[in-house]
Amino acid sequence: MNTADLLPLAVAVPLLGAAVLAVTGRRLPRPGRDALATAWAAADVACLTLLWARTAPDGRAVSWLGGWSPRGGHSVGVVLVADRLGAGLALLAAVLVLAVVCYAWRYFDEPSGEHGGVFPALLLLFEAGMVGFALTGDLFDAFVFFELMGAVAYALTGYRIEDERPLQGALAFGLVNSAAAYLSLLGIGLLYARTGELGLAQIGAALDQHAAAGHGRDALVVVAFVLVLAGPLVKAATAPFHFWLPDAHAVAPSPVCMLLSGVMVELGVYGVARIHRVVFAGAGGLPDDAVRDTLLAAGVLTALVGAVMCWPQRHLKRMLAFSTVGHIGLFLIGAALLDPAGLAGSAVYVAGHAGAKAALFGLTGVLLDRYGSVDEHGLHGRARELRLTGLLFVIGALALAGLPPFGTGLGKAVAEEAAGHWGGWLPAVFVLVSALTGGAVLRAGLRVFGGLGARPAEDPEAAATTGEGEEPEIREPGRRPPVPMLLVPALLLAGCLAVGVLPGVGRALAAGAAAFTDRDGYLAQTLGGAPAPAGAAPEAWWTVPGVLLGLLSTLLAVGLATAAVRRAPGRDTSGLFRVTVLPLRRLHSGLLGDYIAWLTVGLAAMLAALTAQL
Amino acid sequence: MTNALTVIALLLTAVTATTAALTREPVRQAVVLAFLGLCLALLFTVLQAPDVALSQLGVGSAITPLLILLTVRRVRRQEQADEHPDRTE
Amino acid sequence: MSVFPYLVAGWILLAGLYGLVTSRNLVQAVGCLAVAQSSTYVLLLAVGYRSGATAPVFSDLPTDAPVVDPVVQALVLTDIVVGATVTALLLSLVIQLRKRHGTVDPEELTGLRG
Amino acid sequence: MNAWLIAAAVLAACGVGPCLLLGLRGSPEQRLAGLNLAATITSVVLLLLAQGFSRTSYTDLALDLAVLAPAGTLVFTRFLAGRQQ
Amino acid sequence: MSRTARLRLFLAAAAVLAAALITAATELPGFGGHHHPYGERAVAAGLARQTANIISSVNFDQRAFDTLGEESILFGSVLGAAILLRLARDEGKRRAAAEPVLPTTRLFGATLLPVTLLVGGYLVAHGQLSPGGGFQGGVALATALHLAYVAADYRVLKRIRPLAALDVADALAAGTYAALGLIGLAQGAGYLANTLPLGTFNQMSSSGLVAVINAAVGVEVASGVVVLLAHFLDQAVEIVHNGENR
Amino acid sequence: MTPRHTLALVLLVAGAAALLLAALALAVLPGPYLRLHALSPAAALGAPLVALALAVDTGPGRAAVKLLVIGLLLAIGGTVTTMAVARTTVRAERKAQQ
Repeated sequence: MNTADLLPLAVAVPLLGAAVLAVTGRRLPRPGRDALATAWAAADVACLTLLWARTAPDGRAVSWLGGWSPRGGHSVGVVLVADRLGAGLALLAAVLVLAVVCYAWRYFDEPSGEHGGVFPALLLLFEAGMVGFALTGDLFDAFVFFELMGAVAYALTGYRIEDERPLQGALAFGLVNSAAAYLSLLGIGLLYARTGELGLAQIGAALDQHAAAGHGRDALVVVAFVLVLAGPLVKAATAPFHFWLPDAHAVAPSPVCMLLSGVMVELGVYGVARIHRVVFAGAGGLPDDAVRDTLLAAGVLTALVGAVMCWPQRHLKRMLAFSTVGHIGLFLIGAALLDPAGLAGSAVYVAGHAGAKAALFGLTGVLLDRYGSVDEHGLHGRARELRLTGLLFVIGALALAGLPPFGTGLGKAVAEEAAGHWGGWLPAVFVLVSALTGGAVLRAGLRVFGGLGARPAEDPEAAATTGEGEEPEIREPGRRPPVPMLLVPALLLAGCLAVGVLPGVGRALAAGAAAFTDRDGYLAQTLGGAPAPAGAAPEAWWTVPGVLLGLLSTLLAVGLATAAVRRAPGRDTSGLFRVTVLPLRRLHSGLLGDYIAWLTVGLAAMLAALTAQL
Repeated sequence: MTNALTVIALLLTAVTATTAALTREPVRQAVVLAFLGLCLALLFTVLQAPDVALSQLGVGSAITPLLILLTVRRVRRQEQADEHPDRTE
Repeated sequence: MSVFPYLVAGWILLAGLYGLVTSRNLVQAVGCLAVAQSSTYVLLLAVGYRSGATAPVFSDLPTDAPVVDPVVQALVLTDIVVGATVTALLLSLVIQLRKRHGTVDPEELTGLRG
Repeated sequence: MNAWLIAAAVLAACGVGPCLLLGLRGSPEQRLAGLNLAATITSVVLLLLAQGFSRTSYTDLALDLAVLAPAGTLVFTRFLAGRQQ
Repeated sequence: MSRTARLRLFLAAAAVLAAALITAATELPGFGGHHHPYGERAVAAGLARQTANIISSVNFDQRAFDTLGEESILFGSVLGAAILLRLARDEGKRRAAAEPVLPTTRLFGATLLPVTLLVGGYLVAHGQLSPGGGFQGGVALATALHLAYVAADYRVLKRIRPLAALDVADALAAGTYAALGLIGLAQGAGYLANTLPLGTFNQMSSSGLVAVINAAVGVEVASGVVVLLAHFLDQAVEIVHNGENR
Repeated sequence: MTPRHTLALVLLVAGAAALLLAALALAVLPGPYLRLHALSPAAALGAPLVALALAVDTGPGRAAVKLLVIGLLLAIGGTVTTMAVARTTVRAERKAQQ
């Protein structure tokens, strides 16, 4: 089989699988459905692994759909382009879907009969959306697959209809993300008006020609940039577009959370980086400095908001969701450096984070399964009996904090080093965010699984979401955790470790990052020219400062967690906490109107920032 | 003449869209949305996009209002059920 | 005339967003989202228009006649389908939310905060 | 520029306009009456546009609206009737 | 945030956005301009493939992958609505009540239903020739069935609506679309390549794969919309909370 | 200008006038009942007249038949839906008076 044919196949396989499951699902017994879904997810993993293996480390696989290969640099078709980062992210999505399907074998109280097979079918559609978004080289096609993963994700988030909170979270998710997607489409319309093209490479080339023809930089490009990136930035939960994320991720079924936090949000960052690089990084686009400053500011803000909001959470899934916000900020910082090293760091970080975060959500699912609660305070000490689960949870927390040699630690180290070149204070952000998010999760782990410290007192002032009274996701509470529910998180953590231990992974992603930032190569290879050799791949391996900073953030996390656990209950909160955290928490009001208002504010801020720097 | 038609259709669309966004009550908004569907279809035809106009007619004048009204009907029924737990409709 | 259609598209977008921000009823909010979306239709079709041309449907037209841009029309068709299906999904969420929460006023949805 | 297009423009401006006047305010029943007439007038405008642009294939639009508009109106009457019970 | 604070914040931001949009609009090529490189290529490509309706050519041939994604969104939304609007544990179904309609309305509905079906079928069948196509026709077909609800009542609609078959048809059509692409792949021409015989321009059988995909989309949209509306109708008419009286 | 075109124009003007009259009545006349009275004949008359005008202009053939069918559909559909709307209005008024 041709390498280029693997690209559309990777999207078509899950789509076909969804149709087959929807038709046969109601006629098959539960194990048959599970087997079918697993087989299909595995087939796509195989397809994408083959694609990854066959993509040259510094090159791309290009597939013009419908056979509309370009003539004279022009085509009327849609193109799929896979480089190592795109294919790698698609592969990550496929692997996580496979993990989730296996995790849900014994877990999910899936309605049978008329609706049998619908849940795995939706998962496969979700996979098709993510893979399509990661592989496409066409702006409108990206919008379509963006909406595909969005629409399916709204339905999956609101899956537990007997509880009000999933519905509310799904609605906020749906409204905010759809509004952002339409803003993106407006931006696509502006770009089409200027260039008359839809392919990323073609738009980029046409913008450059426009500039070469003597037209200066103008506001149109700025507005188009901001609008087009609105969709991916909202999907990536960049502050102040992040409000929907904790609402949705806290309440979605645990297997779905594994996908949402593990890879869907990261796809938003990927979309930002890809669209900026191919479309706007040329002479007709925006100056790198302006973009770097704007995105760095957004990344730092996101990281800090996520970390600060993560710490006081008591609802475990909401805590994990805010930690995702924090880490997304870090990924965005890495990508915003606009150099291969930062991107390589983010790529490794994303791979490691996916394993750790998905594992943590999976383990939280065990708690929900057994105790019908994910409340840190309510579960205090109750899960002592689940030793293995507790051990895995603590390992996951340490991985989140950036403990070497986990993949998260490696990614953090590489990104930190790259960021250090641009601003000496940026590594401090990485350490602080890792420590706060890892520390919060560790604190929860120590309390819930270890029963350490006294039971925390209630704080009447905090507008908190508790984790009590969750609808359990299965119908037999109190059973032993089924094997897949522990095996899958364990394997995911092992994967996180492997990313940091196997030198091949980092090297491949670093080469992929070099290819990713090679804009001329992308344009040439997509539009049918001869690609020039890409620049040298950055180093993506452990260094002494990286290990030390990783240990530092882990130590900080452990220190924070133990301090919090040891603290006497009922002691007054400090003044600093009152002036920083409480107002920030109040902003997370759960109100839809606020979210849309913040969306507009974010757009206005980006417009102002970019225009000022032009 | 085409320009005049375009301006008329655009104005109708703008006015209807603004009203639709400002209409607070869902049933009334559904009527305005159906209006918006008609105006958009008219605009699309003037802009020489008959295929799009056909879609908009189907979605705007039939499907969307039906969806909204069915939702409102369900919501209303729930309200009645909440007020009179022993009686519906 | 040369910018009027674009301005109308922008106006519709802002009107839709205003409706979303001030909405007191989730069904109405979903309707406002549909309004905001219609701005994309207007913009795209205005971009694809060419004065003096007609629709690129050649069943009753000589093949050398000037025609408007077919690509944007295909995009808007896709957009309309996407909009309708997303509306349906959001409305089904509203239905269930009303049952479980007892209100469709977004201002009273305070189950998730902090 | 021909009589058909002029008629279409006049009907769109002075026909649909007043319908909007009624359709965008007032009670649902009033709005519905406006919508109903607007649908008829729009169908006619679509027919006129087909003739004015000399595109016979555009008549499909009016045909589609002629069958869909009553369905749309009846949706509303069905709902309002249910509400009044 | 208080309601006024939120509104002020929004209005300030919206003013910036509005200024940006106005500036962008003045820099766009003027309305009605003649620079459409992609559009011109698309027209030439569509005519070369014997497709009279270039929009159908773009939708089902040149950018067929977009439409595959779009149909998957529809398919996913139908599945999603099925899952979201399923019977909750504390709900049951009751029989739909008869609803009053004017006799003229009933008669009119009975006449209009076949006419609408015909129009819908016509729009689907001529998708590659004249305005219309799978989506537009599919919506008309689905609306036709629901005339039974609006001109009579839900019980009549349930009798004439083969829901189980439509459910399967929806999934099958979605799968068929994805599978049709494999033909081109197997022939080495690329996914979704139009390798079928192209026929004669402006004939029903022209344009090769376009006509086939068009038909699949027609089936999917018609059945998908009916199934989607069925879930909403069940909610609006039949499903009651167990506490509610039947 | 051939007699056929003159006839088409006359029919067009008549049809358009009927529709405009209906729209005007809708906007100007007070009270829901009066409005509905004015509405139905004008709409039922206007649409078929315009369709007829177009058919006359097109000349005999399939296209003209299609135009006439559309005109007929509009006339019947307009009338029936107007009746349905009228009944809803009457009910709403009655309910409001109660």
